[in-house]
Amino acid sequence: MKRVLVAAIFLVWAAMLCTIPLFLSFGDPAATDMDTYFIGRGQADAAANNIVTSVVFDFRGFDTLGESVVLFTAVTGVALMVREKRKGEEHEDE
Amino acid sequence: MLANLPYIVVVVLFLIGLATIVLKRNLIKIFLGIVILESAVNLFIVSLGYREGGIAPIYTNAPGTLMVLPTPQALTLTSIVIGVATSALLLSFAIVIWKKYGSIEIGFLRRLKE
Amino acid sequence: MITSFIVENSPALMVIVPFIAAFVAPLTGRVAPAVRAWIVGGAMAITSAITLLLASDVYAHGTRLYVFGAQAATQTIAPDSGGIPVRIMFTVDPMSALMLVITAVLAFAVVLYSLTSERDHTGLGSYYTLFLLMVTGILGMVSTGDIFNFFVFLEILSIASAGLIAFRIDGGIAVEAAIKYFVLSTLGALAVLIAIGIYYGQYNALNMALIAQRMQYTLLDQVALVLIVAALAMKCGAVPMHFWTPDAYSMAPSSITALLVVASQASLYGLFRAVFTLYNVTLNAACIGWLLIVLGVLSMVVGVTMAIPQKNVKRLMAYHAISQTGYMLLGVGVGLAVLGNQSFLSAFGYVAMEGGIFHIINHAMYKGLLFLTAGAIFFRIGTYDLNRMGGLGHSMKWTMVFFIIGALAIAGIPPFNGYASKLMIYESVFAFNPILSVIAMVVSILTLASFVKVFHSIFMGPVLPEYKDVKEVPRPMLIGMGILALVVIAFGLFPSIVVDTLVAPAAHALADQGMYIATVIGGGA
Amino acid sequence: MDALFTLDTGAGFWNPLLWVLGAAVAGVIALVLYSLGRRDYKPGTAQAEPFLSGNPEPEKGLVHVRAGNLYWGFLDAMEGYYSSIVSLHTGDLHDYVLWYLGVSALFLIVVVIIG
Repeated sequence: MKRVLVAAIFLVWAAMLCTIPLFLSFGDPAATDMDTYFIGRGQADAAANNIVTSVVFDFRGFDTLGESVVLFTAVTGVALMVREKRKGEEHEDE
Repeated sequence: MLANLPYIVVVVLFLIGLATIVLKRNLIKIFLGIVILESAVNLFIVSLGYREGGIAPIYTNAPGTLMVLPTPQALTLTSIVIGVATSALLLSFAIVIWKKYGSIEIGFLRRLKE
Repeated sequence: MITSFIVENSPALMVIVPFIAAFVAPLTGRVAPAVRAWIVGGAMAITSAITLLLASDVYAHGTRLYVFGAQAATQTIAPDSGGIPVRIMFTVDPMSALMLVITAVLAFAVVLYSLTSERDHTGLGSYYTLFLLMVTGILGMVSTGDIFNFFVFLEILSIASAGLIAFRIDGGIAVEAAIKYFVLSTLGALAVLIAIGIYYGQYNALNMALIAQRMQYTLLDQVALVLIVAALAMKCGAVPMHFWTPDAYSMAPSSITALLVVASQASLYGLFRAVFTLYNVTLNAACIGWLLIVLGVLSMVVGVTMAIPQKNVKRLMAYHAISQTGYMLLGVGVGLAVLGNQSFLSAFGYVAMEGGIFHIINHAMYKGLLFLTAGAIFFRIGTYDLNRMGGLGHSMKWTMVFFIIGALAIAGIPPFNGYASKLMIYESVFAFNPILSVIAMVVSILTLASFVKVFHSIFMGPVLPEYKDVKEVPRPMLIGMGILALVVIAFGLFPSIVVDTLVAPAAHALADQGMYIATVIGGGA
Repeated sequence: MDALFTLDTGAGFWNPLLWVLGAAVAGVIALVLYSLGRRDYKPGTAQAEPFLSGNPEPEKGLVHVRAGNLYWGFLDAMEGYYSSIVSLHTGDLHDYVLWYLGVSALFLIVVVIIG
């Protein structure tokens, strides 16, 4: 019973994801106006020949800040997991 | 349809990732399933930006031609780093579970229920 | 001069201040823990002040836009971009401002509380860092107007929350809860990312207003809608996907649990934002509205019935959090179901949405208060097991008073704030479908019954011999709880003021997609 | 009272201050009734001790009704519902993920079919 359900779930998910190759065409984006702006203005506004650089560090620089925050958060989380604990600090509830 | 091969690969990778999460009973393998999912999504985003015959969006001395879209590449950079952070934290959880439970089978992670 | 600078840049400052403090906190902890406590508390106070300042500004002067990296912070559209916003921007409309107010008040109360409640633990530097980053994540999530930026903040929030849920480690059981939470929330975040990719691939836009303007509601958009709605409903703990909630809520330190409530509300905000702002009338409002209503009713009923037999006090409260989330989904779902029908909307739709949104703010306050009282009890007696508690009312009088306030508010007893928002939901939903309203009332009664049980088993009865030396918790914890209790009482006594000034603008801003688009694309209010 | 304090809920209204006033009046009446009570009760004497048919009073810890015993009747009456709903909460990560995937799949079916 459970296996049938799992298979059904996977079928629906496969169908859901298959809309992507069916309706989006690779190599021919439907609209390009934002990126046209980036390509046109990247050199002048962000002083970078590499447009990806200008997008990462200028137009969407705030995302890059967020990305480094994510990294910092994860490092802190890892540090929390491997810390030395005081004796008797842990307890077993339930 | 077949011209959309990258997107089909995305679908296949995504389903493989989901199947790994749902069917495997080893924590590390489940986490690897999440990594596969992340790669699928990254591949999806980066292939959104491809334009037929486009070159990398870098200005050189060569005569200008069509460039691929730069934004998806920037987004992918961000999401790759987020993926790395996610897997790092997940693996550190696995370390603790191994230390405390002596096993990383998912069947042992059932002390919280009802 | 300095005030105008702060008001002008408040959207950026409210994210940057806790972020810088998060970097500084572990370093100063090496010098002296007291310095760290002052820095963390001070940073949180400043953040709350900036947030409240921003919110009051938004309520007075309308939606605030803040564009990162543009020549002027209000220049949403570059002059030569052909009318599209290309940079990341914060769009703080009254709905976002409401969430900002909730986060500011609760986070400030919680930080006061946790400065004392967690003082005996190791790893406090990392604890405060993650705490501040979690606040950053919530603040960013509710104020961003860029959908990829929303994903980034969602990830900051879920990584920080996962680290904090596992904070106590506790023989591995807290880590187990964290794994469950984190695997699910990563899955949800990836689903959101796929949806973002779909929007980008179709409309070449990442700005929410631009996506909303170009929305066609094709099959791909339906898929994206399903991915976003399911993922965010899972993250806010709606019922068939609520399983992580009791695990994570019960295993996190209590102060974090109070903040996790707001984090769930932020996911709920994301859900409403996606449905109302990205899609609005283009989607089949009745269909999605009924989906939310069904989720809401299931959450209410299953949440409250699962709460009754629980033995762990925080697990019990976590199930109640699920049940209360159901009220919000019900209220806003009814508003969504009649969206596009102006006569229904003004007859009861807006009131239902106001009720749902008012319930968000009320729930954050009283549920935060309840989790903090649970933490206070744990701080003194070291267990969450209801079967081992009893007679604490003799020694922990203030905690008992705060618990009573929270419990009466969550059960919807007048004159506390829970009653006001539930009344709005009952009456407006009754006009939509009487059965739903009756279910909501029955759930409220069961909530009261369940809290009577908790109150009896924790505070009533004779002083138990094992707890005869128990003292009241230290004053900072009481102040933290007191702030929330005061808010609960004030909102209960003056609900009309809150509804008129805070909630009604938020509900109208949420429902009015045209206004949102015009504000962003039109180049600022 | 002032319209400022009255919450309009569409079909009705709610004024907490009136309610508090009513509660205060009810409290005063209760206090009056209370003060009419017996005056020969003296705390601290044998009068205040519990009388359990002459049996000695049990220990304090045993008197308290613990949480697990409350609502036993309700839980017993709802046995069928609880046995099915509790068994859904397996605590298995796979089930958690599958519920999420399954509900998304259900959403997709509903959204695509209805529109």
